[in-house]
Amino acid sequence: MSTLHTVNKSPFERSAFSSALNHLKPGDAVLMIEDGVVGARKGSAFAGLLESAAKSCAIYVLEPDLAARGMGETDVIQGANLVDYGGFVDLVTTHQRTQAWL
Amino acid sequence: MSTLHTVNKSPFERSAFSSALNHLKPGDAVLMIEDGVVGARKGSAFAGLLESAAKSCAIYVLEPDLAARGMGETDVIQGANLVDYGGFVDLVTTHQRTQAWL
Amino acid sequence: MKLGILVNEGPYTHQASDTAYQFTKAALEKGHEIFRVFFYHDGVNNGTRLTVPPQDDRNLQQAWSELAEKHNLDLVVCIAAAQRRGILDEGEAKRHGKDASNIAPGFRISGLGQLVESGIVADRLVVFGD
Amino acid sequence: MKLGILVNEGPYTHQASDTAYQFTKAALEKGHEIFRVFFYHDGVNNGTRLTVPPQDDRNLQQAWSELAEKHNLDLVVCIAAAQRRGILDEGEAKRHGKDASNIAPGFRISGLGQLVESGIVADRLVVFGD
Amino acid sequence: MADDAQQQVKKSFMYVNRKAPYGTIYALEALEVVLISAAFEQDVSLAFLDDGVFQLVKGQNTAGIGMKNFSPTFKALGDYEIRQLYVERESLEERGLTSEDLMEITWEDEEDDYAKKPSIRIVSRMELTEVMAQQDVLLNF
Amino acid sequence: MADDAQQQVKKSFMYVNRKAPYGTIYALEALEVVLISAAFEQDVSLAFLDDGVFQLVKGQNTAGIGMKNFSPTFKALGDYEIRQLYVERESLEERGLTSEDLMEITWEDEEDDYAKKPSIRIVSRMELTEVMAQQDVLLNF
Repeated sequence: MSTLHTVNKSPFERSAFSSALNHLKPGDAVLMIEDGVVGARKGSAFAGLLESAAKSCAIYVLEPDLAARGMGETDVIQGANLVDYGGFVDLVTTHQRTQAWL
Repeated sequence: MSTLHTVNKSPFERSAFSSALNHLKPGDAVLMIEDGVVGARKGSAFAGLLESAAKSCAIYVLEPDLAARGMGETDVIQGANLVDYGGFVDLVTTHQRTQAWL
Repeated sequence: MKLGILVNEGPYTHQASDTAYQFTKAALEKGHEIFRVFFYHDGVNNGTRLTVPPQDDRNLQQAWSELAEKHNLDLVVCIAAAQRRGILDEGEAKRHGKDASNIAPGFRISGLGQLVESGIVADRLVVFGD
Repeated sequence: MKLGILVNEGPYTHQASDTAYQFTKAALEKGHEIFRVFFYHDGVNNGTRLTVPPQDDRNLQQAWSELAEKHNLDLVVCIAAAQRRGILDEGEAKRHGKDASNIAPGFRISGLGQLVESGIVADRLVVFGD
Repeated sequence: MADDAQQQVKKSFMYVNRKAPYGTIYALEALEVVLISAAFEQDVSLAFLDDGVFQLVKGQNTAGIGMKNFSPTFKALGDYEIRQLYVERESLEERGLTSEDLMEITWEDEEDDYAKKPSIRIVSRMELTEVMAQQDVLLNF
Repeated sequence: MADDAQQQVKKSFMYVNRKAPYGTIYALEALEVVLISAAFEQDVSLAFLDDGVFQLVKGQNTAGIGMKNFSPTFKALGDYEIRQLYVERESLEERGLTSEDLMEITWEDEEDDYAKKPSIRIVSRMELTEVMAQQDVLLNF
């Protein structure tokens, strides 16, 4: 009965990402897409918050969006899983509902 | 030679407002318009930052936008001055340049 | 599975329409059914046939129209949102005394009820926006 | 004083066009000269004559067109931004083989140089956007 | 098709409002969806968090900005049988707001001699998280 | 008119980039203005702060999202005599970035035997504030 939360905004620019993290339940999943992928970067001022969320929730990053912004697997926090658009579809179908934090 | 900084985003939603405050010089002016006016509300988590900026810079709020959001003079931090669209025009012409923190 | 898609932003300015398109294509490739793609807010601007993107750029309207034709997709533009933003089909143009229409092939204009219906009928509703 | 205005968002979705309009009107009332109003990004969508806003709502395109006529304003829509978003005048429509145009009265389509020129010629450039 | 859908399922829809009114159209166009959804006999609720709480502030006066004041529509939601407006307490507090600053929004309880009952429930972030996790469909605006 | 304008005044223009690339079009369309402005013989500089610093990250590959990679255009700015790209250090640090993560952008100094010189200057927030306060025209994207 868990929820997939999609986040498409940079946590450095908007509050949407933090708000999503504040409304997670253990077992939920977070998928970063579009500008949201910059929040996955390790060593940033936001990384700590995301790493704590990763303890009880699964964290995913849309790889095509990450690559567009010049980043790859080695640039993101530990525990974040890269997926492609097909993986995005699978996350939608395997979770009960999707909440888009626009 | 001072600058008028316009801010049209809520400081609770976007980083633009904080970024504007981080790039002020003493004697500059800040004008809150559109959703930016919610940042003028007293007693908020942001009010302290704005009150410190008010020590060296003039703070203005576009009154028609404030009224639209159900607020008035008594709802905003001390030291904030209300202006109408004509006052907005005067602020533009009496400052050397305008920077819109979009 | 049966999926509903909601696109809330126009083409080019925000990535929402691109991501929704890539998602929809991937879902079809995986054998899922797309119940409907609903365009709301500025999303209605995806449905104008008058765009002329640069030659080295993607043509989002055309991409949606082609995907719709290939997979028999139902692309619905919200009528209220479309009127505010100047997206009209021929009937709407006539009804409002306008001298031109601009809706693109494969898109149809209908009411917000079609979005609510997507939420009811589809197994999942996926939202793309700003 | 001579003022340049830049509008970066379309009508209704963001307040930018409303605020720019109110600002422009107030500046004219104070006797300032408006060198040009330039529409960029989604701002080009202010220049379509096909909008049909609800009867109890303001009509932003019409407000701009009327203000332009009354004060002889130069309303310029960026050509590159307009092509991406489907805003065309008759000449552009013909040139690109499109069967309709949608530019509103009082708006003209031109290049980005007109924005840079605003910055050079006007005493102040005031920007409205998202 | 719409009739079929109505007969088949009753789902819970939550409309999640996170943006201030007037600066963008999302609040108004969200409300338009909410009103339409009432016709489909689903279980409809609204959440107001982050800057969305400003949508419910009383005394909105849009005369000066030339836009329509749509806040009275919230008061009519009860007539559409939409009676569950969740407002997040933490979002209010961060913005220097209290429940006193919000419009009074009520619904008439037919089964209790048409007594007016409040539609707004101030809930904690944790409570709101629980309510959201029980929905079939979540639409964020 | 454009010719008149050029002859009359030489102004300093700063294009202030605060948004990440691709998620919105602002970065790309800002660059289009910058390129046009080069023809007007004004004093042009660019600032990158907040998420704008992501525009300069090297190795951008947009094949997977179906959009055009416009980052190589930044490398061509030197040919348009645009040689002043200010990048805010604090913005880099907050995002876990260093100057090593950015593209190499250079211009050729004719007066120094066409030596390639760096166009990017990493500056502190305070330095950037000073540079912005000296501009005639500031355009934020």
